[in-house]
Amino acid sequence: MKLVVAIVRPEKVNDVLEALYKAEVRGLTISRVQGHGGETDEVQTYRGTTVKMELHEKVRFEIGVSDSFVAPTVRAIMSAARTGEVGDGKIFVLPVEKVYRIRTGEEDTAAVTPVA
Amino acid sequence: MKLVVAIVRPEKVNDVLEALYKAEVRGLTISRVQGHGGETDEVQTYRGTTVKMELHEKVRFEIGVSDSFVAPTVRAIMSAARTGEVGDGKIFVLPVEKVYRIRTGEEDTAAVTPVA
Amino acid sequence: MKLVVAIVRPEKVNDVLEALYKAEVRGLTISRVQGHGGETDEVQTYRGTTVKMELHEKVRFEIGVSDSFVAPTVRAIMSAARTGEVGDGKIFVLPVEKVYRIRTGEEDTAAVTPVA
Amino acid sequence: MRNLRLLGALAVGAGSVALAQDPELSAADTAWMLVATGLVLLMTPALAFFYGGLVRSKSALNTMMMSFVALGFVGVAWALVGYSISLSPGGNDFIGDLRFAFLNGVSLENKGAVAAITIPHLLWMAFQGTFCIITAALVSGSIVERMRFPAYLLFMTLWSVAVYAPLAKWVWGGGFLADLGAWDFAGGTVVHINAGISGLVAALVLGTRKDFGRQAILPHNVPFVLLGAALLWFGWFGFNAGSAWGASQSASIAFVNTMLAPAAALVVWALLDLTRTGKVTAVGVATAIVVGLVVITPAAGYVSATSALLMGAIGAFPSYFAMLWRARSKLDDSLDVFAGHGIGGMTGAILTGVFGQKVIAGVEVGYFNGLLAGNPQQVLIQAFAVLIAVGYSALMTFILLKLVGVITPLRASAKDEATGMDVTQHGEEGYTSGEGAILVLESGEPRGKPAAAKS
Amino acid sequence: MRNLRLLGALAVGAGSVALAQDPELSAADTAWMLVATGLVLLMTPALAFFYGGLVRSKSALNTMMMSFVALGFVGVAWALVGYSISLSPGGNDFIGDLRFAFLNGVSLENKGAVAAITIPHLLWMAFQGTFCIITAALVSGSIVERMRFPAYLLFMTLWSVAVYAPLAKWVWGGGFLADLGAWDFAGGTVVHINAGISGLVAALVLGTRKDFGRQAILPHNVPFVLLGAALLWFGWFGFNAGSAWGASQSASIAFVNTMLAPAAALVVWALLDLTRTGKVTAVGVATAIVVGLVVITPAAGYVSATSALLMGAIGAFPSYFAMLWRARSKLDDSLDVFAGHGIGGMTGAILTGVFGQKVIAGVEVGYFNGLLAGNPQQVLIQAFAVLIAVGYSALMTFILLKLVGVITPLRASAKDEATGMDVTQHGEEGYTSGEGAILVLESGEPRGKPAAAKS
Amino acid sequence: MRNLRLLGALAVGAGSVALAQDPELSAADTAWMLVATGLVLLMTPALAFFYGGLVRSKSALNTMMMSFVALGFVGVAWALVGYSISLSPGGNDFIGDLRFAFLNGVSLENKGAVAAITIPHLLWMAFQGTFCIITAALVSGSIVERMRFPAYLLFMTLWSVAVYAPLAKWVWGGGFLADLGAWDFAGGTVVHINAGISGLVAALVLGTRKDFGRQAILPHNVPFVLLGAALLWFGWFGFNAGSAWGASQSASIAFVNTMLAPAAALVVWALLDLTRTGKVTAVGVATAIVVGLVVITPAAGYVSATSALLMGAIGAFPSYFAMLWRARSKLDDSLDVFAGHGIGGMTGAILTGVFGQKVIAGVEVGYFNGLLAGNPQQVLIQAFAVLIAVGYSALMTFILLKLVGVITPLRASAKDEATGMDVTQHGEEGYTSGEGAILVLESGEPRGKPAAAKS
Ligand SMILES: Nc1ncnc2c1ncn2[C@@H]1O[C@H](COP(=O)(O)OP(=O)(O)O)[C@@H](O)[C@H]1O
Ligand SMILES: Nc1ncnc2c1ncn2[C@@H]1O[C@H](COP(=O)(O)OP(=O)(O)O)[C@@H](O)[C@H]1O
Ligand SMILES: Nc1ncnc2c1ncn2[C@@H]1O[C@H](COP(=O)(O)OP(=O)(O)O)[C@@H](O)[C@H]1O
Repeated sequence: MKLVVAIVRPEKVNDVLEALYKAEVRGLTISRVQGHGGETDEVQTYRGTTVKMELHEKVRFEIGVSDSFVAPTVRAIMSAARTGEVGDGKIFVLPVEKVYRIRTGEEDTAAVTPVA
Repeated sequence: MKLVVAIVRPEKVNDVLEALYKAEVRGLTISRVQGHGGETDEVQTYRGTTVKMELHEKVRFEIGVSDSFVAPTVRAIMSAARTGEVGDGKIFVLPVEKVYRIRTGEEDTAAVTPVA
Repeated sequence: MKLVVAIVRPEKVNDVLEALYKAEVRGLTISRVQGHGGETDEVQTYRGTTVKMELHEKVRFEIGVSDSFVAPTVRAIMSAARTGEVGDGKIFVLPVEKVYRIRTGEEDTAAVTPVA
Repeated sequence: MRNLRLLGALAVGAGSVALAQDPELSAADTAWMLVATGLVLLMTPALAFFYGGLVRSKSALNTMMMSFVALGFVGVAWALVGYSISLSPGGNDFIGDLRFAFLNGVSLENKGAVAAITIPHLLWMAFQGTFCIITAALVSGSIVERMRFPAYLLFMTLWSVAVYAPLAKWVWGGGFLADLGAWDFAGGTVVHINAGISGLVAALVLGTRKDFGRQAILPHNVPFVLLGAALLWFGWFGFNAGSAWGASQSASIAFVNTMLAPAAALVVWALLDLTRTGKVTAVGVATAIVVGLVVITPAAGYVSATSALLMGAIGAFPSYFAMLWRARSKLDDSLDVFAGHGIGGMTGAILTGVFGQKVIAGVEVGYFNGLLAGNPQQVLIQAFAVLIAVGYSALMTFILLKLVGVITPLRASAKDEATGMDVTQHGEEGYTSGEGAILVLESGEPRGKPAAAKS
Repeated sequence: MRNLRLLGALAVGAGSVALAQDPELSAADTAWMLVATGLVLLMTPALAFFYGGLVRSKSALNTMMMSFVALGFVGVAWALVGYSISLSPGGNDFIGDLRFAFLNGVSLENKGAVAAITIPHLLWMAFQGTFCIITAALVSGSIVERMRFPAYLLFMTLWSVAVYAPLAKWVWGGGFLADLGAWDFAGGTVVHINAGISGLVAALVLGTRKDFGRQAILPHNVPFVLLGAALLWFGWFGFNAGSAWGASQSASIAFVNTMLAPAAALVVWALLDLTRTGKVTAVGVATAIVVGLVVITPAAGYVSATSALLMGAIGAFPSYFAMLWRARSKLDDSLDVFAGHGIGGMTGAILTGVFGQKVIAGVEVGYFNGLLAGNPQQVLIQAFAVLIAVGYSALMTFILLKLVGVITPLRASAKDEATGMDVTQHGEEGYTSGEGAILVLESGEPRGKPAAAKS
Repeated sequence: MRNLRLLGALAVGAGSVALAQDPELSAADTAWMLVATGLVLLMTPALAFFYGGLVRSKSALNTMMMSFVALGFVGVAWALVGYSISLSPGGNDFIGDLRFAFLNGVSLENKGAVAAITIPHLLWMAFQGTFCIITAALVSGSIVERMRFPAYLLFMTLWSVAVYAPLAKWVWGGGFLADLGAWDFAGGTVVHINAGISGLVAALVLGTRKDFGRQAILPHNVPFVLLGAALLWFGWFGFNAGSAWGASQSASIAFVNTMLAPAAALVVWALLDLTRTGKVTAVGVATAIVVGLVVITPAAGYVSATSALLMGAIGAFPSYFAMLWRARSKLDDSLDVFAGHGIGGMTGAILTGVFGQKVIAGVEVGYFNGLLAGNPQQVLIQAFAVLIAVGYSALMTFILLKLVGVITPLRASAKDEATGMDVTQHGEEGYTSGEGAILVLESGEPRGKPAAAKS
């Protein structure tokens, strides 16, 4: 079992969701985050105060998958989220020791396979 | 050391907090997330635009625990968060290499044990 | 590769960002979370309803770094985020199996090194 | 003893439409009443924000909608039948006849109304209609976050005709409470006690929210609560000073009292907060403003400015402690309609009997003397009117809810309640990020999703 | 046949500034018109919230700013030249002359205006100006989230002079449509059809947002939409009842109609929603209020209260279904300015010809009889005026946009659009957490960052 | 040379309560002043939103409360003593006597006031009271996010009596500045310079927020800032046009000027923004509206509409650049009360002396001629009044703050400031999710938590 954590642009979320859907990845969790990377800082002004926004809006995907699904998941995200410009984000693959489905108590691969 | 990551229904948060409290788990971090799993999609309409909300509000728990606490933690979450209906969420147990308490610099188990 | 996850006080975020900058850590992702630890609960009152806020606002850093960067990263956070009072937060270091840069497809260390 | 504000009209012969001594149409009075009517109408959206800010974000729209729809459903019902039932000069001491149904015969002259007015009758009808709308909306605060919306729509509309209209007749339409000499300048009994009691009964009939008393339910947007309170205050100038039906000295004293009573209530409430917990709360201040307004409403044109300060200050206490008690009780009158409007309305109605005076600030603009001016009996009359209102409002609300419950279920399912009323009752969310919503096309097939992958 | 509301003035001799039979200055009328002008001015910020709540949070400020800047740019343009072009008694049947340019000769007496008024001419100028401001702001709803702000500024200002002002002349300034006998009480043609058509054309010229039809674009703050609708309604009392230019019976009927028509539209819209999807939506209710207001606008002082109820109810249908259709179409008239104001305005203009009556509620406050009062021809005249407005508005908007496009690009880049218009056009965000923003000091060097580490 | 607006009253004999030539009570004037008073009262909540949107979300309620409580504490203080001190016809050239304390003798007739009025004296008292309330609230913008709330309550209440009331006496109550011939139509000196200087001093006494200049502090809700600006503008029509105390030609010119000056300021500010950074900011537009309003306030009824356009345009510059400078300085006048109201007020006061004219738009509604009308001396008189106001306001604010500081600490602890003023001063949060809040029951034991696990 692995946990795939991906940081992507907010405007790419729908594309990524669609790509994951096609890749038959059904379970995922997302959250709004802010990131800093190589993006050019954007300048804002409030009355006389000028500020550099170092952080950019991003969306974080967290997807628990069985080992065989890691590659397709990464591939789906990679192609759907890419614009080629700085700021496209990162994907991290983390090892997972155990997964449980709260509803049934099922474990590991069974826990992430959708029931028909 | 392990990091227990759990995705639960927002309306179950208070129950889970209480269960964790009883299980003597004192430190935790939560955040609001949105998830997609086997839940039936809900339909919304804005003027003529009909949309399917694929993502449902969830709350994510992140709990660093020493190895012996993993089982009680998982059990507490599992029982408090379960409704038996699709959408109850998942629990992931991740390996952790190192934990630090920022305030003192204490490490690992010492870092997650509350000071009396 | 490691993923450093740190929970810090919101009012320390700018200090931490600065410290990380000095430590030459360029990529990171943050999100707003709520935490419970040893902090004293704060009491709020809405009309007759008195509530104890068990959760405190925190900010979560998530930083993917190559192994050699773990120590400086932890050190930077530790010193910038510390106030010495209960509630300063925790740092978790998680193992990472793989990192990808979405923009280029680069992997691992190459994926987290900023391009000049 | 008759309600003097109607005397000019009624003396000629109750029920007679053409009145010889009708005063002249006044452009100045019309100017003020145009504004006042607009101001009262604004109170209903203001209430939507006051209430909407106090609930959880997953029910914000549902709560706001409970007020907004009153603008439509109750407004139309008022024009079609409500006005005639409440304020036609005909009928008997308990209910008006239908002569003005569908606004038939409601003229642009200042003639034909049950009261002697100096503005077009039609405008007066509209002004009175805004009162009915806000009263119906007030009730909703007791039953937020759990009532099925279609059931609410039906209940609210029927309530405006069956509960509000007769009560308005009794007090303002030359009905039996007016005959008795009960005084209610701008709606302590008709509006606030009525809404407070109906809310209480509705909360009991509907039952508590499933989370109530089990977990903390916090206001999702306190600035909205403050916005609502501010706009309510602003609109209330139309409500109270507009109830003089002209730009008169009576309107002026009502206006000044409407400014001073909430100010005094705010001060007292803040000091109570400070004494009790060391902290002045924003929700408390917003509540104090509304309570001060409620208390002065029945008295606005009948008491002096100093009395208004006193009434605001005194009136803060019962509601303050009622709210403390309610929060610890098992009563889920969710937004304290009873403690705010019911208790506040009763306090105001009684104090009107205490502080009322004929001569105010050197001018005879009042209509009666109260206890302090040597007429202790007035307090009893006021109390009697309160009792009648409480009884009628409670009974009828109960009957109506049972009736509606027979037609369609009142409560949302526990699951819908947990998910949130906005999504389940309205198919919308108050605040969306937009992420993760898939556009559904005409064909029913979500755009941007391959049909293949779907099957 | 002439526009009777101007007859008093024009009969003496169109273009003559000094008019013998000018009525007297009235303090009561002035009181009402001071308020009414303030109310109409408030509609533009109200619109900012109505529109701003409907867009995504990354474009909330941009959308609101499109309305707010009209208060400045269009307001100033009106005072400098717009007023004179629209409403100077001179010029010809198609355009006014420049006698009032820079407010020269616009007096505090009630003299010199194109119409017979009882309030200071200068105040009347201001009242008319608020109409021009809101109309320009209305157009922006069609083109949110994609137009470069400097281009918008230029377009909006030119539009107010080149499109609004002549149309106002034709209908209200004694121009050829007034001569023809077309009636528009408060701006069905001049304001709503005009804005709706211009919006439609602008949406077509600008093209769709890049996400349009590809992903769901949801309102980020529905409570703001409700707030906007409520304040629009409140302000609209000034708009419609203020269009009687005094605290008269005409103002009273206009006021009452402005209260009842949206109420009826709300009821119908809610029932349509309920029938179609089982859920009454909040965005729907807010929209219904606006549509009801649009429909009654041209008729406000010309029809009875019962007709207003009917017009509101009938008027809900075309706009409701137009919006259903639009959402499925390829037309990105983003906030449905065409379906709401264009279609609603046309419905209202035609129905004005149907329901218009001279004697309303027993008083001769109307100016003409419509179809139901035995004058079917009026419907044709109304329809003709609609056609003229549609044609002129469409053509000129197209020309202006092309012209502005030559001077400066109209569309923001796809990247800016994706990032959000607030940040890219205004250098601000609507809602910030404040985290992660580095203060930039005078020296250009961010404070709190070591210069060394920077290089 | 006396303040002519008071002449009718004072000529008879300053201090005499019964005045032979009192004009008649006017219903039309009353109608307008009822509305105007309500409008000015609305400005204080409007300010709460303007200010509240500009701070961080953790201090939103605290900032809003600083305005809201003025409605109570200052309102009551005004009725009890403030009015009498400022505007009793008795006393001397520096301070009124206590004849009107507790509203004693303030009648519903239009008699007894220091000025010749045509509305009930009591209503005039209320109108003047709303000015005192908003002025006190304005000061709070300088010291947001760091002052202990109880200390603020005390300071604000004392300030309204000890700083505002005497200054009002000098300028409007027939005091020595009025004698000198200084003109201030609606409060440039009494309200804006006063608030601006007091804010400046308070910011210096309190010291900077601990994060100030170290990290960026951004507005948490810019739409609230826009909402506040819009409602301020709307209310300001009551403020300025209401300062004519009737529905007169004077009110009309004041109204029109109040519409045009901010429009011109908005245009200039937007163009300055555009030139300097290429982006028109929303916070800038909101600020421009307020600055334009501030600048025209002292001149509203004294200058022509074209002068108002010029004053708005010119007035934008000093405040614009003062804000740029302030943000880079070490002065934490957090919401720029000095740059906006202080500098704007001074600009307005001086320009009043430049543009003032007796005959405006053909009617003699003005009271004096300024520099451009051939009376250069007026500029000096205006400047002198400014100096007096600056001196008095600065000195007294300093003394009061030191005094309050002796009674109770002024500053919140650094820790409380870091946590946020909402939670630490009010025990509330502006926006809550409700998650993680444990209900505390009467017993003090949180419900839903086993007592065992607690120990
Ligand atoms: N080392 C990292 N750890 C965690 N998140 C990162 C890291 N590097 C980048 N990110 C996230 O990815 C986003 C884009 O990163 P950036 O480095 O600008 O992109 P690119 O890979 O195109 O150079 C950042 O805003 C941040 O959210
Ligand atoms: N594979 C996964 N990875 C990450 N989060 C998941 C995954 N599967 C489900 N979730 C989260 O759990 C929630 C409930 O999942 P779902 O599959 O519907 O529940 P159930 O386990 O009851 O079938 C989802 O909304 C999502 O937030
Ligand atoms: N075991 C844990 N797992 C996850 N987050 C934790 C854990 N313990 C503490 N935290 C986070 O750290 C924050 C501060 O923790 P706390 O224990 O109060 O601090 P300290 O380390 O100073 O005693 C908490 O609010 C919570 O967000």
